[in-house]
Amino acid sequence: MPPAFVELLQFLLSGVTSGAIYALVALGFALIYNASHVINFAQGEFVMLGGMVTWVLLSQGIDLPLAVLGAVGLTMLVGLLLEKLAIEPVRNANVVTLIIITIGAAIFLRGLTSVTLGKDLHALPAFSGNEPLDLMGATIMPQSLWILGTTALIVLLLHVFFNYTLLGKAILATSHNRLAARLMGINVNFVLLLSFGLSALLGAIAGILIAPITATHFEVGIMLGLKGFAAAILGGLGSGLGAIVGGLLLGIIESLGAGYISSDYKDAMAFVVILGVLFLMPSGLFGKRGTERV
Amino acid sequence: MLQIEGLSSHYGRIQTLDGVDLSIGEGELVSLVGANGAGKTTLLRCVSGVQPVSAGRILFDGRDITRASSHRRVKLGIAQVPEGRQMFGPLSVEDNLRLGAFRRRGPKVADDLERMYTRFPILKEKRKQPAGTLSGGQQQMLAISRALMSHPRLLLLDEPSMGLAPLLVSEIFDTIRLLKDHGTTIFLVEQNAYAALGIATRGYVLETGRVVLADSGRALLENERVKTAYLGL
Amino acid sequence: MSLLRVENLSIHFGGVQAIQDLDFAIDAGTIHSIIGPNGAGKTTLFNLITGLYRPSAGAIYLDDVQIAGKRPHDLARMGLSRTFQNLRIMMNMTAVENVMVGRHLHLNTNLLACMLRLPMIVRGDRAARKRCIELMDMVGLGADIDADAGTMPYGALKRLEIARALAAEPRLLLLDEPAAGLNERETKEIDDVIVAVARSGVTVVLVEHDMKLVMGISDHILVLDHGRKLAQGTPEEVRNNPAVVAAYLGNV
Amino acid sequence: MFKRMTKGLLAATVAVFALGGTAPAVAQDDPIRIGSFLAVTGPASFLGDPELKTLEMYIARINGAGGLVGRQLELIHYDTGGDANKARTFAKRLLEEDEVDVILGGSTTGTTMAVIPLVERAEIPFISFAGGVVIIDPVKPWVFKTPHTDRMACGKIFEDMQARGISNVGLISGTGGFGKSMRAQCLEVAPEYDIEIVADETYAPSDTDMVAQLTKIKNTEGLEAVVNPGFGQGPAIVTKNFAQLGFEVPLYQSHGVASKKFIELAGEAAEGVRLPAAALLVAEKLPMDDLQRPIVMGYMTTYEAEYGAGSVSTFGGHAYDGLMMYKAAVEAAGSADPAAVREALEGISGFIGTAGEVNMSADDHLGLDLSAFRMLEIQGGDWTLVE
Amino acid sequence: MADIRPSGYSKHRKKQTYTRRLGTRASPLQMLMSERVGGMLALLLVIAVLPLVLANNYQYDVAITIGINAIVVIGLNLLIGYAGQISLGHAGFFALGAYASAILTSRYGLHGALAMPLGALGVGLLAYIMARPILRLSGHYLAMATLGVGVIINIVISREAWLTGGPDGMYVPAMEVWGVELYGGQIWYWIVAAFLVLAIWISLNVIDSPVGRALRGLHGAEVAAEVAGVDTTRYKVMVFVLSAVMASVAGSLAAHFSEFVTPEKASFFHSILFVTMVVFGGMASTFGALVGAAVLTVLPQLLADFASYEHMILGLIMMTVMIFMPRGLVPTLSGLARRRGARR
Repeated sequence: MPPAFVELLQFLLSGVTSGAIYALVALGFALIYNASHVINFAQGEFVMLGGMVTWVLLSQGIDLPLAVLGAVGLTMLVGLLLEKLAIEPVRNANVVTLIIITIGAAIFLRGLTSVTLGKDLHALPAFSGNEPLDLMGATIMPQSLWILGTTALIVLLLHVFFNYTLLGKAILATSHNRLAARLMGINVNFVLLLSFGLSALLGAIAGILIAPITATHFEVGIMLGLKGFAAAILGGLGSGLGAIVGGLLLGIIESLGAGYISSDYKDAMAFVVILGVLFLMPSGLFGKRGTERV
Repeated sequence: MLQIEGLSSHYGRIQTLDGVDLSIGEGELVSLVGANGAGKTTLLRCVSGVQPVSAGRILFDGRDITRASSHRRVKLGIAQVPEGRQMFGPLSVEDNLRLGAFRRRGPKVADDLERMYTRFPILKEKRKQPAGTLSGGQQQMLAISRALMSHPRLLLLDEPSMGLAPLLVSEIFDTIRLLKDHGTTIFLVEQNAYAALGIATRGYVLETGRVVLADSGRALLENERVKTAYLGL
Repeated sequence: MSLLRVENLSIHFGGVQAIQDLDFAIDAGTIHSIIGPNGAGKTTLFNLITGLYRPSAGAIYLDDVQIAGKRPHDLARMGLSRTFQNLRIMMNMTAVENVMVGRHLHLNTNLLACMLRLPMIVRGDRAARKRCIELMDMVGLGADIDADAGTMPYGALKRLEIARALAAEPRLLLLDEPAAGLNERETKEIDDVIVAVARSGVTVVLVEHDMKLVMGISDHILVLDHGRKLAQGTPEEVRNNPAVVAAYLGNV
Repeated sequence: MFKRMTKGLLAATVAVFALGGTAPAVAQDDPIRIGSFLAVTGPASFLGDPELKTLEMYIARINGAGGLVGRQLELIHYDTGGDANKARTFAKRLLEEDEVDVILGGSTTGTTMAVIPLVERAEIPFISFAGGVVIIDPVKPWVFKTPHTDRMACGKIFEDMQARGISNVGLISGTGGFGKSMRAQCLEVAPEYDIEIVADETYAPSDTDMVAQLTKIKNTEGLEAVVNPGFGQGPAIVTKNFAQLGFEVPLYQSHGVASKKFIELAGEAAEGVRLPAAALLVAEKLPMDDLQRPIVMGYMTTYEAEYGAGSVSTFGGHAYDGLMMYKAAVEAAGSADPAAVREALEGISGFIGTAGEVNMSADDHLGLDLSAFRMLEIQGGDWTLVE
Repeated sequence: MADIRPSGYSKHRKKQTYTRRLGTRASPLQMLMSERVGGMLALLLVIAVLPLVLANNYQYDVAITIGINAIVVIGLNLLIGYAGQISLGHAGFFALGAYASAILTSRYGLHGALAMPLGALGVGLLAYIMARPILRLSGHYLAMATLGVGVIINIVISREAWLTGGPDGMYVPAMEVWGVELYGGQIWYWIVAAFLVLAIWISLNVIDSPVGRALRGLHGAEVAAEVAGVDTTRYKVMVFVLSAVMASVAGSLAAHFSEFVTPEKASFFHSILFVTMVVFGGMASTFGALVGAAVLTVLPQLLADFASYEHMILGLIMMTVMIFMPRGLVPTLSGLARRRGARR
């Protein structure tokens, strides 16, 4: 293999791994946005909770699978509470108000975690060891395969859920036409609750998957949340496909940018690309173009 | 079956209904006619529970449902075909129908699906297509079928003829008549006064949020005042 | 010469043909009504004329100047003004301020001057306010001048929109269902306002469902159905046209 | 309208009023006020957290033992979250409102630098716990610091490289204050040790993957070693990515990761990594006759007794050194008078702290030399001394 | 909200509004009740009295920070509250102003009084160039784009250490005017107060002018404003630039006052803090912006003693205020007061 190719492959592999995490977070954004037209800036905190709670449970001597289950469950509970207590009472508030509320929730959750679980960094053990695997000269960690595999599985499950179950379709229906959904007897509040639960689940899983690579900390959610939001916007708000493509694209752009252009501006590159895309396509890559009714 | 007493409702700052009294008996087809903006759609939405009521009561089978949630009312047997069809555009025709039966479970749903397809073969043909790609008339048929999927005891129809070509309009009205003959209680809101009153057992005329006339369908058809309300004659 | 002329106008949204091959002309100084059943394309036509939509085909002439595709604020400068079927009131402002927004084109909008509140701004605003109050008096809102728009009743807001549209001193005024949702007395008041406006020399185009109003004040009526012209003529002609009766009341 | 305005302004006024306290009257039996501002939250919380714990713990012990020159100590602490602007405001508050006798704190170079003009104006001694050499170079009369500088860390690393015959070095540094500053120092001192920097990459503090940067470094011709200045999660990820990519050259970390936490985070990948650090990390492995041994063993056992085994870090040690130096200076001066204490601080010599032997002077407000640094290597999940 | 009255309701108020109808001359009492006159007088009074209670430099510091934040928030309020366009990146403009002052004075030896307008000019230009493509966006897309701009500015500032000092920040030389070094709370208190008064005065002027009505109009009903002849794009750009310039000036003030700047000034969190101040104090309320800035500047100081709970409490306050007073503090309270007054 020519070294240039191996290098490129290595960049792509690393980009796709980060991208998969961004995609999971972005899917969480998309889910909630679809059901409620709320951008949940606390999505990053779900990611943080997933990692932190898993670590706490592990440190209590609980087995990894159980710990993961516990962390996901607790994070979902937080998601449901957030919807019930902070979003449902102000369902029809304007965009700015909702943004402030979810940012307030994020700051609150971060504060709560630092007070209860401490401010230390914590490592989670990799699920299947630390022996790097060779792929045509490039290397990839087993944990990255876990990330890619789980993300693919989740995407598949979501696809099945939304395309082959009545409940999934009810969520889609609610996002397309809330009035008609209510007339069909769909409980819109329940759909909202469900979407928060689901996206908390996605966030928690993302947080657990990435913790063995990056370590977890009460503030890891900030940047991951921001990147996830960026990915969701890049793909076009509310589009599941857009979230996945946006996430992967973001990861790859960062990795290639750091590799070929400048590592100093790795973080900035993603935002530059997003601005460019928005200037050309004001509703993202796969977003719905709305025409205002007069 | 449905009893509305002194119903008032506001849409934003507009009072759209002002003390409406109205009743519908089991097996009846009641038409509500009136000019655009008279409050017909608001009235139907109040019955379905998607529009808040500011005063008055709605009784269904003698039970007060004024404050019941919309999904509870669907479960009780009230279904609505909303104005403008309100398709789940990107979802397939079949998904739209299945969502109509959201409050029901079990194998019977599949039978109902078949029944709808027999009634409207065109829907079967296009079952996999997104509902948004259907023509206006097809969407109207889908909207009616979707509402029927919940096995309603009371079917609310809001402007089913709106924006449709004359040929399709008569087809829709044939369907409505058929439904009535099968024993479904129907509350029909229409601009097309002649057609609506022609098939109705009884009718009401709504003007700026108030019921101004109530009579049998026939009698209203011959009432000059109906014509005045429409054409300003 | 007609003030407004529409030729072969068409627009479609996705697959739906909302307006098809429409031709008509409006003479200056008249009241012209456009009627038709729900979904006939009346509001779409207004949106095309005022530049909110871009036509798929055809042309719109104002004084023989092609205006299709121009931005709404440019059209406003050319003398076009309108109201909306669903109220477009600035609920965050007072009544008179709403009308003063309508006066925008005739005011000094230099940012620096406004920031420093130069005397000419104060003078201009004072004159504008005076004119706007006159207009509000004219539509019967003389008592609501400094009321918050958000607290005014629906009927008053309908009139407020007309005052705002008039504040621009238009040559052509398009009114989209000015009487919708009004009771009989209020409709009568609007009726008087429209006639007064027309008498002051402004050409009025009206979309309206209230036939009493339409038949009473129109010089000319255009009937649309499914985006096409169904009929046109004087109120008498239209009323006796069987196609129109059928479109409205349905076939017996 | 008017009512609304007055109400609003009144609310603002009241809020400001609420801040006002009465100026404290100073009496001889009043406690000595020790002001502190640390990054207890934020990305540098792993510095501020043990620092604060150390201060609280030892101030309580000193008070328990009868205090300092007959007076009790009172700690007034504010959390900066690592934000220099907050640090400045809090420092002002410490100086102007709390009227402290000394300031111990400043977890990061940025927060420390922001405060320096204030303490210089207020003429209150300030002992910083941050690493940047800019803090004490040039010397400012009222500013002292306890940890080794980043310049010394570079020197120590390059010294070790020289000994191993390494000259072509790749640099991957965090873009946070610490990484950025140490990178600059390393670039500056490299020629003194005949070291050439052949690759120079960076990563953001919140970056989750440095494979791209490391791949580029790996493909650099003639690479013989990699140095990673930085702190927090970054170095742990670098270390893991480094192992993943199968580098065949040694990896050097900085004193910024000198805590057990780093080994925990990096796991097996940390094997063989070298870094310069204070003796504290290898307290038990120090020779019995090492002068520092009793000090660092004492601090370690005390800290770990309170916060659990393996919890000790060199960062808490910086705070310990600062507090103990202040104690020594007050005792030497016989009072907490700022000017006298400053004199005493400048005169400290032969003081043994967790960082090493301190010999202050008028033109050296750090007082440490390279010998105080130990080169460590991670083996079997623990620190070992490189002879 | 259901504020419905019969159409003739307003007749009885005829008398009350009559005196103001033609708006020719207002009586002294009415002028005192107005926002521009009464509000400004009250503000000046507070500014004049406040030094009597400020006990030390630290308290001056807090008061000055309130003033600086308030200038940003008043500008941002023109954009968010009045024109209805969100920005999650205004800390970027604030930081650019601060760094422009820092760099121009320390590296190029310019006088601070010159650096500030130069910085503002540069920021204004940048905002002008970006405004058109950005303001075509709406809702969350606009939020994302402005957020992106802020993040990029933040990254550039912290990376280009040769110019900005990097993440550790840089010193700003003290400003000198006629040989006097501007240092200390007292001097800066008056400087910032002057700028604050100017900012409020400009804001009140703009709001109550053809430009301000155009801005409020496009917020209230964009299509209607457009149809009335308002070139909405132009006005959105205009208010975006104006608010960016105000942020830049405030940034310059902050730089000279604190004599130290860090990239933190451009952080996402800082942007959010500004937006929170707008919403907390009350959208479309100039004095609300001032109150929002005051409360949210003082709050962290009050919470400093509960440092570890600070974030929990701040988050909780943000949520509860937005849930229970979605219109913000000042409009909600004044609404309450008015209703109580009316009942009497």
